[in-house]
Amino acid sequence: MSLSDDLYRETILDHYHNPRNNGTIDDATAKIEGVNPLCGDELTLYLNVSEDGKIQDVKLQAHGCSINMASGSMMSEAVMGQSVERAKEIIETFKEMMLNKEQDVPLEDDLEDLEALRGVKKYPVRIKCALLPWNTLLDGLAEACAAKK
Amino acid sequence: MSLSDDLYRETILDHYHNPRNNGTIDDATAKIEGVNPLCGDELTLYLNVSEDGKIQDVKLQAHGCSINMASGSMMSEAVMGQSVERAKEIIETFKEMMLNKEQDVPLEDDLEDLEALRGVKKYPVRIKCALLPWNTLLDGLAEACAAKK
Amino acid sequence: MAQTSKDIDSKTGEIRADFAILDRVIHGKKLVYLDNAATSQKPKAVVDALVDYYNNYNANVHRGIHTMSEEATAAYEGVRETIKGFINAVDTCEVIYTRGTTEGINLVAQTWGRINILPGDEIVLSPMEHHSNLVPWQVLAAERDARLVFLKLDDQGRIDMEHASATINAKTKLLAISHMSNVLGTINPVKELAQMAHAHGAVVIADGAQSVPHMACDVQDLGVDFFVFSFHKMLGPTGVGVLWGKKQLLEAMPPYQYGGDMIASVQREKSRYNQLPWKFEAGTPNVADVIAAGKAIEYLQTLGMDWVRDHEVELTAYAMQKLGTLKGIEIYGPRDAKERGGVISFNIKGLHPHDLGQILNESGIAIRAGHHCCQPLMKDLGVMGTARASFYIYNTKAEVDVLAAALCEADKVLGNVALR
Amino acid sequence: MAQTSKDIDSKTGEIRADFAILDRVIHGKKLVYLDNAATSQKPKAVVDALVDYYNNYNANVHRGIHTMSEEATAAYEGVRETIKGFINAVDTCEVIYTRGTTEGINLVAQTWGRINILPGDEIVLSPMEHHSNLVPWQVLAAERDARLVFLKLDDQGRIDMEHASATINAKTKLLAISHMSNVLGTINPVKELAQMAHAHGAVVIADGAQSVPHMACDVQDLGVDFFVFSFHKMLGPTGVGVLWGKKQLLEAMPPYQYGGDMIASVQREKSRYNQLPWKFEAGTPNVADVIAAGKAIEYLQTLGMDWVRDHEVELTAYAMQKLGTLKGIEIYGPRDAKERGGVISFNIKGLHPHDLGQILNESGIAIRAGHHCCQPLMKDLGVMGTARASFYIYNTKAEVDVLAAALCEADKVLGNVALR
Ligand SMILES: Cc1ncc(COP(=O)(O)O)c(C=O)c1O
Ligand SMILES: Cc1ncc(COP(=O)(O)O)c(C=O)c1O
Repeated sequence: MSLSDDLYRETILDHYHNPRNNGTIDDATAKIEGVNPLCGDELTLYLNVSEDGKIQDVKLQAHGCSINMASGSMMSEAVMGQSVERAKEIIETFKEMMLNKEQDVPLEDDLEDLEALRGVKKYPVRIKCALLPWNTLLDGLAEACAAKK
Repeated sequence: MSLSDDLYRETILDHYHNPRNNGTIDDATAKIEGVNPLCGDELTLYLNVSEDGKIQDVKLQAHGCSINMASGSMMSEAVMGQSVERAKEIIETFKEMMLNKEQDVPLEDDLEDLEALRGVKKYPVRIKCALLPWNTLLDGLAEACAAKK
Repeated sequence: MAQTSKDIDSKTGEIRADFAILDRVIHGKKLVYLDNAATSQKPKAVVDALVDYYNNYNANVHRGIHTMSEEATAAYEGVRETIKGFINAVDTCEVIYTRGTTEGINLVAQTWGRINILPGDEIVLSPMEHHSNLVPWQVLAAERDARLVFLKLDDQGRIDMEHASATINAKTKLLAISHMSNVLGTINPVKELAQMAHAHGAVVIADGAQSVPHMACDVQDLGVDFFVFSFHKMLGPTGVGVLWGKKQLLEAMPPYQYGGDMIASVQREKSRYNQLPWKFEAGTPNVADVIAAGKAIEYLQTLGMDWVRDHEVELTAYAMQKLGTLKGIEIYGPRDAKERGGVISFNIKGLHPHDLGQILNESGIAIRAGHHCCQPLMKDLGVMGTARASFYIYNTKAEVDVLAAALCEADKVLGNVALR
Repeated sequence: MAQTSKDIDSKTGEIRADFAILDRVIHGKKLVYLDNAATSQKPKAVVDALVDYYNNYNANVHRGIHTMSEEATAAYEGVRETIKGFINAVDTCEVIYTRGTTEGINLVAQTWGRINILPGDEIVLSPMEHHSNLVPWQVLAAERDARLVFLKLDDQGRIDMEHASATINAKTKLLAISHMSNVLGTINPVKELAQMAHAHGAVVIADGAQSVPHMACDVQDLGVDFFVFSFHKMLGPTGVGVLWGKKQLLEAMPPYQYGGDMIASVQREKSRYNQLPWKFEAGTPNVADVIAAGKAIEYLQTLGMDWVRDHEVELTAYAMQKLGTLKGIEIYGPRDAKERGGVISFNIKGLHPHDLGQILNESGIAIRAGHHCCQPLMKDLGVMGTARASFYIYNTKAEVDVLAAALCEADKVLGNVALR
């Protein structure tokens, strides 16, 4: 396996060069900043969560490496329109895929697109880059739910 | 050369077991404490210096190793009755003998007794033990002279 | 758990082969190293780990993306796991690397202490504390207008527990206590004392500098809040040690030093700090020595801390008996080897410890002489200093015999009469 | 002093033979180590010194009377002489051993700083300071109600001296300035700045972490009051560094850490402290690493710091020229290699430094990517981070060629267009 097979696959480069859901939301239910203290990558995540707990919109403004940007872009696609509960499951699954040292955690069919990021697991330093958007989303969901109450 | 030739010569052991000028002076011109911070050796030195700058009496109360005790005892004999000026010269000579790394510093004839301590120079850790009384005396002379003014 | 003396001696033989320095010759005599309480010798595995690191994967840690930096980081952080297991910590984030015991105690005094010690508070100490577990508290007490209060020892250098239970009270804010004395050898009942302190809401720091190298230590069982030790006394390199603390306490403490690696983000005017354990590890750490320290623990784990302890109890009992027969000797601390570590402090009437140390050195024997960084205890014992022989895994009964013989010789050299 | 490139290359060949790690193979490629500003590699002499110490004379220092303790003490204290000569200190007692640059700065901030910085005082810094020479002053300023004031840089990352002479004024109590930037490579005019500061009675601390390894540094000529550096960046082991300070200032400062070795005498309630330099060295020091650090200096002295500097100027000029031809590249800092150290920070349009670092690693090239512990500077430069290649005595022009070729490759891997 080469670096291009693991890390810099075409799907990742596509998301890196053309990040989906890039931008801001004016009246966001939640707006959260994420930082990777070691490399300085930054990310602002905007969320619109409806009364009945659906992610109606998610936007990202990210300054990071290819893995970080692609991960955020793919994440936005994966959770768009999902319920908060389902989004949390997806986050959980993704983190498991990245962090489980014992075994390869399979992805459900509807999360297939995230498969492209599996290769990151082999590069411990980069796992943090891939996780930053997801951890930020987790914070964002908590804030959005708190705001609703 | 063996340890007994260098450090534990008969003269030294004699001064160690029977320290000269051991005791206190009630109305001392100066009373000075000396400590060796690394080994904890302690010493109190009493001085009587006359108006015209003669060391009329010197007494020591010491708790230390053989080198420390013997050095103090020999010192007291060497400076007893001497002028402050001459005492300072003797201190200087003795310190030179102990500390000069380049050459062997000879002793004047009247200081011959101190020859027994020359072997200490070979044992860097013990040099401090030998010097403690002499450095304390130096402080004592300064104090005595200040007191006179 | 009990071995015959034969077992122990054959194992010790194997161990000695791992320590190149033990072949050293001093004044024509084979080195007998009995200064282990000051610092231990290092096995081949530890020295090799340093060489391996510097020759194969030396790199700065944490911030690097290249292979060697990843390897160095993994090894450096991996040792936290090893330490966690060795002292039974709850979480690796509780394991803070320091320069040694002294730095660990200063860190706690200057962060936790400055915030938590208030005017009128009492800090309870034992009279046998090493200067490292005394002077930082003196300075803190003076700064915060608090008071130092001392426990009492019995005639065998053991803490008077009745007096302790009266002394540790509602005013006590901190108990700072050595787990094992580097002079008396006393193993203090830290667990019981910690219970007393906790009953009054006080915090407990135990100085494990002498215990961790020589016996199994379990921070959860001991029930302390902070625990500190140095690797150089336990087969590891100089310059590295551990502060273990309860997560909750560590989290509430401000950082100790500021700079690279301990920050989350920095702006010109202010900064946010990193999470545990890195919050307390500013600057490029002592990577090589931490990695080698991990090998030291593994070496001890292979022997088993029970074996280490058994070996030393046996050696200590033998030495106390053997030295005890010398005329004019006074040995300090508990008489029962089971109540103490392998540290024997003594004085011989008429022989100053310095002279003893010097003369033993002439026979290749390395002991320590002086106050052992415990001046107040020396004062309590009414001595200027003591001679101290201290054992470790590679010492043998034969070496104890060499020591005893050399002590008789010393008496002769110094023209003393005590041993005649 | 000027050598031909041939001379330099043949000498570099000899030097490389002393560094076993340079034979390492990464992903099938020979290691090209260009992360020297983070930490340098270590020559055989340094690693051997560690092995020699642990296998032949490992012992605790200062308080021992036995042969090995005397030997260890002599070697440990002897390195102070070596350092004194290397930086032209006035007295060995001004040479304080620390864990590294970060600890040195924290020591000054927490002892000198806490006493001397008063409400309303100004601490002047450059905008290129490493977090280690920024965050301690932020914390001190907050504690003492003082203010941080920043110098200005021109478009080549050099300090604007006109602005400096207005900014350093009667309110200035401290100037804290790096001698050489670990990002821009800029060599700051410390001597001139120190004169400005002293004219207003301020004290000057210079961060020599990047300068001392790479050029002759003379503390008396620089005219600073405190100077700090780390041995791991200059062929020495991890875990040891130096704080040099003017005797008079050091003497007036309270101790930093308290414990063994830094005391003159201890009683239960109070203590007297030892003289310089030991007043600042509490606890068992990092003996082995200090001794090995001495060998690192000797290695540099044998090469001659002028040779080191010439070698790096030549390499840097070559690299700046070579990399400068890549499309879309931006190189930060002074354009003239004579005004800078061998540190080249750069960005390539469309390529994130992390990705660059990762891809270069695939070719065996170790560079660093990120903020280099200079987040405020990154903000000033308007970037999230940079890629950074940094050179030392063993690097060659051939390695620069490998770097340049790999950068073009990276561009391809990442589907970028900048270099096409
Ligand atoms: C300019 C500068 N200052 C300070 C430091 C901190 O040095 P250390 O991490 O060795 O304490 C470094 C290196 O990391 C540096 O490059
Ligand atoms: C009981 C005790 N506490 C503390 C220390 C200090 O340890 P270090 O000098 O490694 O900081 C020592 C050893 O010197 C010790 O024996």
